[in-house]
Amino acid sequence: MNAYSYTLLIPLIPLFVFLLIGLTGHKYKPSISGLIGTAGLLVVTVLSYMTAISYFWTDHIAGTAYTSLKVFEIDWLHLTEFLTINLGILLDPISVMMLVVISTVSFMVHIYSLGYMKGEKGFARFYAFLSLFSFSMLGLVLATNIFQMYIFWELVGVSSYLLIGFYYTKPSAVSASKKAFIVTRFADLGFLIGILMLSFMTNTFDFQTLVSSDSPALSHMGGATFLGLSTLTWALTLVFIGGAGKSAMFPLHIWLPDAMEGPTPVSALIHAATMVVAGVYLVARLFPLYSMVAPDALVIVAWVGGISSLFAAIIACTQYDIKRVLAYSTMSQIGYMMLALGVSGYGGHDGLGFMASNWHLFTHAMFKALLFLGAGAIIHSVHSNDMREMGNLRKYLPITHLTFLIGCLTIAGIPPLSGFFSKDEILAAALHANPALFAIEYLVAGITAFYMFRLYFNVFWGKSTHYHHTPHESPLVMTIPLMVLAFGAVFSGFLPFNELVTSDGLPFEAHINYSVAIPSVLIAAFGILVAYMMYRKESLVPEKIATSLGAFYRGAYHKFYMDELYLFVTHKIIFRYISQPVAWFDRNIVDGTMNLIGYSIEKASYMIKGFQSGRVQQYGYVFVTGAVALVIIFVFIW
Amino acid sequence: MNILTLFVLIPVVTMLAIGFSKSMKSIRVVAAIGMGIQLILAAFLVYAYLTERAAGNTAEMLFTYDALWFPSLNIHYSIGVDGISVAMIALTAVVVFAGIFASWEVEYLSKEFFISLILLASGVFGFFISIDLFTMLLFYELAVIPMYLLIGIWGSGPKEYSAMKLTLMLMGGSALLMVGLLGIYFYSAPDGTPLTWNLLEISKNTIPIEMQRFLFPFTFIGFGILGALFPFHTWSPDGHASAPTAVSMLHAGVLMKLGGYGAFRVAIFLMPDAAQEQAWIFLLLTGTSVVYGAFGAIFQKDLKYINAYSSVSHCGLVLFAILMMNQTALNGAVIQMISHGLMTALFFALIGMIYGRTHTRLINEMGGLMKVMPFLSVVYVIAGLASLGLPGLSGFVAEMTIFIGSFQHTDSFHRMLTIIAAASIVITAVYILRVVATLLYGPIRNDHYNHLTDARWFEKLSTVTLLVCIAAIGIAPLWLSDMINFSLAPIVTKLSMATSSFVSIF
Amino acid sequence: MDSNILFFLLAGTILLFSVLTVTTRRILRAAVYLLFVLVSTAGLYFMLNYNFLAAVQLTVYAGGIVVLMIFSILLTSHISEKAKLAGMKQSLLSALTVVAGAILTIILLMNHQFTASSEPAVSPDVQNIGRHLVSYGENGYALPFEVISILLLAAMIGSIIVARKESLAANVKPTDENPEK
Amino acid sequence: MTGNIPLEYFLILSTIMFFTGIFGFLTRRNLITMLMSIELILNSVNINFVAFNHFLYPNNLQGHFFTLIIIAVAAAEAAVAIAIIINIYRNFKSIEVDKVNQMKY
Repeated sequence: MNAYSYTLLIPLIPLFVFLLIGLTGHKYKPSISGLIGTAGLLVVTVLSYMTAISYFWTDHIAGTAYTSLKVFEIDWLHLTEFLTINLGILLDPISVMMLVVISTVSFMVHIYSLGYMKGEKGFARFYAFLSLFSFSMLGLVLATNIFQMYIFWELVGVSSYLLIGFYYTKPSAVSASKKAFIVTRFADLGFLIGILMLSFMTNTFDFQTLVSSDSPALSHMGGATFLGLSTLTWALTLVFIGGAGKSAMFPLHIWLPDAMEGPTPVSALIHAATMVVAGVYLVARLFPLYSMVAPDALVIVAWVGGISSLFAAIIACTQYDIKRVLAYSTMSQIGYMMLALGVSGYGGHDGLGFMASNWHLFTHAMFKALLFLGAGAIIHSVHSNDMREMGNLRKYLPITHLTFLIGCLTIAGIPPLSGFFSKDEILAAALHANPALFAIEYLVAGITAFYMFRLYFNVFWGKSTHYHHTPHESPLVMTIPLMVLAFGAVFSGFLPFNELVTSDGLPFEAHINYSVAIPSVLIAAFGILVAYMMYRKESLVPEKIATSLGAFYRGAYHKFYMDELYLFVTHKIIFRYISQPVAWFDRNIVDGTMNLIGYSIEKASYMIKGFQSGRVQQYGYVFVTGAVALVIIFVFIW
Repeated sequence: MNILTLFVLIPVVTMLAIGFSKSMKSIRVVAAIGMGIQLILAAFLVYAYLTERAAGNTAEMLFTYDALWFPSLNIHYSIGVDGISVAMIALTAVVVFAGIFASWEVEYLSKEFFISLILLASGVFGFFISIDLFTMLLFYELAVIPMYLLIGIWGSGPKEYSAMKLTLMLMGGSALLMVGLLGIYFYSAPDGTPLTWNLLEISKNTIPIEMQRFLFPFTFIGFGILGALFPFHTWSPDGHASAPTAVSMLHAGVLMKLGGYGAFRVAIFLMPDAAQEQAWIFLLLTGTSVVYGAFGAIFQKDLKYINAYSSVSHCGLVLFAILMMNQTALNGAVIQMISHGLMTALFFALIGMIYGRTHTRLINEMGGLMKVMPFLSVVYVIAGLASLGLPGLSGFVAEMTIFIGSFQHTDSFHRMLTIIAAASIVITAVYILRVVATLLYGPIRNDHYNHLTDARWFEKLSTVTLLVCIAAIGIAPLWLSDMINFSLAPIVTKLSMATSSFVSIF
Repeated sequence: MDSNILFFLLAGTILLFSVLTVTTRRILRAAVYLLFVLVSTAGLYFMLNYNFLAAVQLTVYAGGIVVLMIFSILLTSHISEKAKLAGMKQSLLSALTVVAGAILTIILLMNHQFTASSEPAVSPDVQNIGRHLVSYGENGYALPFEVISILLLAAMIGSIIVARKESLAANVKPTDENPEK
Repeated sequence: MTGNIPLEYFLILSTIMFFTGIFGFLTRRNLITMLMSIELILNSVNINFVAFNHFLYPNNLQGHFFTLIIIAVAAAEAAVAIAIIINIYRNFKSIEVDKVNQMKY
């Protein structure tokens, strides 16, 4: 045992809470379940902060590199001579950072849900699932090896499935949950095959071994190639596909907007702040390996990230469902993080992208959770998701309005809010590596500001709408988390990430790159201005612009028909042209053959049955003829 | 008395006791007590086995006993267990126990029903403890025959057709098997020494390669038919659909495992050279089974058909892993047998319970059951998650062991096949979630369902027993996998000595 | 010379009446034709100097079996009744088979060289027959003799029971109808 | 007394008789005439035995005794067969073979 052995409690407490509420939750009042869950998460949060403080500051000797510590490990399953699945806890800068993110957001969501979910049927179930999710997510980030990560990866997927389908009587929620699970499962298949290939080549699952400077993977660099890429590149690309699925990267993003069918706190926790960034975390976790042995895979990462962020940002401008806008925004922001990882190098200032990505992950978790919880508060008071049915809400919801505005400003990258810093570093890293990607991201920064303020103006300003009953500010349990997260969104930009979370563990000199920062602030301001003119002043009429854009607008409004494409593939191709023929083939050809055998035997026996007529003379005739024939055969012919 | 003989004796005593019981109540109580003792005995066997191993006993088979019962053919009642059989016995005991409670309310000819059911179980137990090939085959037949009656009399739908089909196809398998086993018998010992049926002794001798080439397909397909090898799997959907609940449970849960166990214990173990040579053919077939079964399941509308096709897929994976012939894959195969046995038994139990309430098995006629029968629905969801390989439940352990083991194969053809087989996890997710979504979620489609009740105590007992085992394996697989591994080591050594004349396609 | 004529006479009778036996449509006549065949066969035995056998043939076959048959014919059918013959197809096919079989057998036996034993002949007189029949040494037939006796006994009892069965049941019936009486 | 009649003549005679009997057995519908055909067959066999005994093995009486025993068996067979026929007649009111086909199942 060592100084960090208490970290074992961090995942175990939520697990215990899950089992406790899951098995006994129906025995007592729902609110008690909520309190148990929240209390559990409080402990987890405290422990996480303790871990972070001691890891980053108190136990750290200044000037040395942050090392990764394997705090705890047990054997879970012996596979081969070399391969063993272990369960353990690994502490290093990114995992400790993720601990803070997850526990903070999760705790806030737990508190928030006490108000938001109050009186809902299945309140206890909700908290059980939340605890299950927290357990899985914490286990994921603390994983010591890639297989443990896969285990928790799947668990996270299931928690997400269960929470999206929380309103199980609502068909749309059910199909959304199904879709989310299957799409991510498809991506996980890539992850699994990637793991298989990696473990086959390196004979290890262990992260520390894999990413060390004498990684066993290095000896395979010159190995066999397939379609022009080395096997290692393929393996790591497949692993990235797993990450892309979880992080809703193009073209595996289609589940994320639908996942908004889940309760809003869930969207805030899982589909904004934590689970969807697991893909980023995965790539970050294996980042040394990527940059050492498969830089080609990183190029793919960067482009996928870039395309996703642009794609999502465009769609976000056309959506009316406020949660969907936020969902596309999430996808877009994760695209930023992926891109930053993709353009990053390893070590020192080259690792700027890596640092920026993690920083953005952190700040994004804060402001996006804030925005989602804010949206939740709005929905809670208006009972609608559609921004066309809202307006002028700033009068009714002052706290929500204020915090939401902070969120919008942060995501738009207005200094000195945290989003500005992290986004700036990403843009700097992109400019350094690939100007084309930089151009995309620069554009996206502007679009982001536009669609966020489109949302903001539509909801909080504009026409005064008639509501069925007057919207009212949410209770304190809901507004306090908003304020806490707003605090985080404002100030997390001042954390010295360049000293804490770097690619090689060593601090490096980072500063605001004014040649990037000033234009990016300008384009953000431009985006806000456009939104202001269109939706506040209405000097530009949105409909006119929409019609002038024509097909492009319609395409974006219909999410570029990605859902339809998937539906086509799944329903038409897989169902109609694979599954149905397989079922038909089985019933008619395979089973038909078997039945044919039975049928022909039956028919044949009906034919033979005539011989067994019971007529003695016929028997006699056959007997005599047979005897004569046999004699002829044996005597004359043989 | 040998502890293993008890496994055959207790069912016999139970059957006698049932025979003397008067009322339906006492019949099922007797059956439950008998199988409860069996379950306890199985638990004790696991414990005794582990203690023995811990004490350093490294014999290949433990608790052996041998008695000659047919001298002119040298047939022995020869029994013994290793880690694999112990695991299978434990599985059988659990499934049978759960099966008794799942058929708690069989009213029609209940005495005969329970007697047949337990007769079937005793055949299965006998099969797993036998070392003598002939005795093994004898118990195998003993397990298959009652199936005909159980489906033909207590089944539903086109039960006569299904019972006939199932029995005939399995008997066809037995015929192939008989040829294979007789062939093995006649080459079981070097010239001049008496022939033997004993597995361990045969394994010390090498069957000539020409004979292996000839006998291996017979033996493997013979067992493979029972293990739902494509394209001999079609008895499974019809048979399962028509069978009563407990029979489906036992059949899919245990009887199909006889196929996998036999294919591995007899076909691969005794004829490794031919296995190496011909593996690629059967790998293609089983690989097809895996994907094909899963695709087939997507399109089905009847719950039992869905599950039957899913069994085809999962059992295909068992045979697939067996053919990979390395320790990890074999280990995975055994775990998959156990895991699938528990899962599918649970599924069939649940389907039976749901059917007993709604009187339909068509998923699009049902919906929203979560609201009216939360217990059954939650268990169904968990079983579904186990089936699609959720970590923490047994399916994940089994599948991952198989995939990793198979992928360790040095040949790239095998690795490609592994990737294809791994793709089944996605397809599995599709059909499982489709069922869960249609059946359990959503609004209630039929007003009558509002009055349905949730599980009764015996149903809860049945499902929880299985569920606990599934979770136990899923959470702590190490003891099971180590127990199996230990017993696999000598087998793998023998396999690795086999001359591999397989020529890679790539 | 005359024995040759006798043989052909007897053979001709046998063949003619055999064919008539199986072809005539009147059952009673068939029985009579059969009688002729059997008697002619006895003549053959006489010709071969097997007098005892010929006597047995006459008493048992001609005297016993044929009479039995005539009785049963009288019991089961009218004298005037004409038996139905088999269909054309059946007759033709049977005739074909039978003719083929006969030709085949004749060809075979004509091609076969029979070798006679050269040991001294035993006279088939009644004294010899009697001694052989009840002795149990070499050439003794005591065991077959006993076996056949038991068989005859069994056949006798059997036929009585088979033939009586119905009447027994018929006797039971009236008591079933009126149990009170 | 037999003069110079060769063995083959007897055999040919018995062959023809035998097949005539078979023909009768195959074509007659009436059970009693079928029985007669059987008697013909047996008789032809008897002739064979006797002829073989006389021409080939005059040193002992095996053929002779065989014939005797066959005659006894034939008597027994006829008795039983007629008993059965009578019984059948009682049950079916007919002794046509075609009508007596209910026993095959």
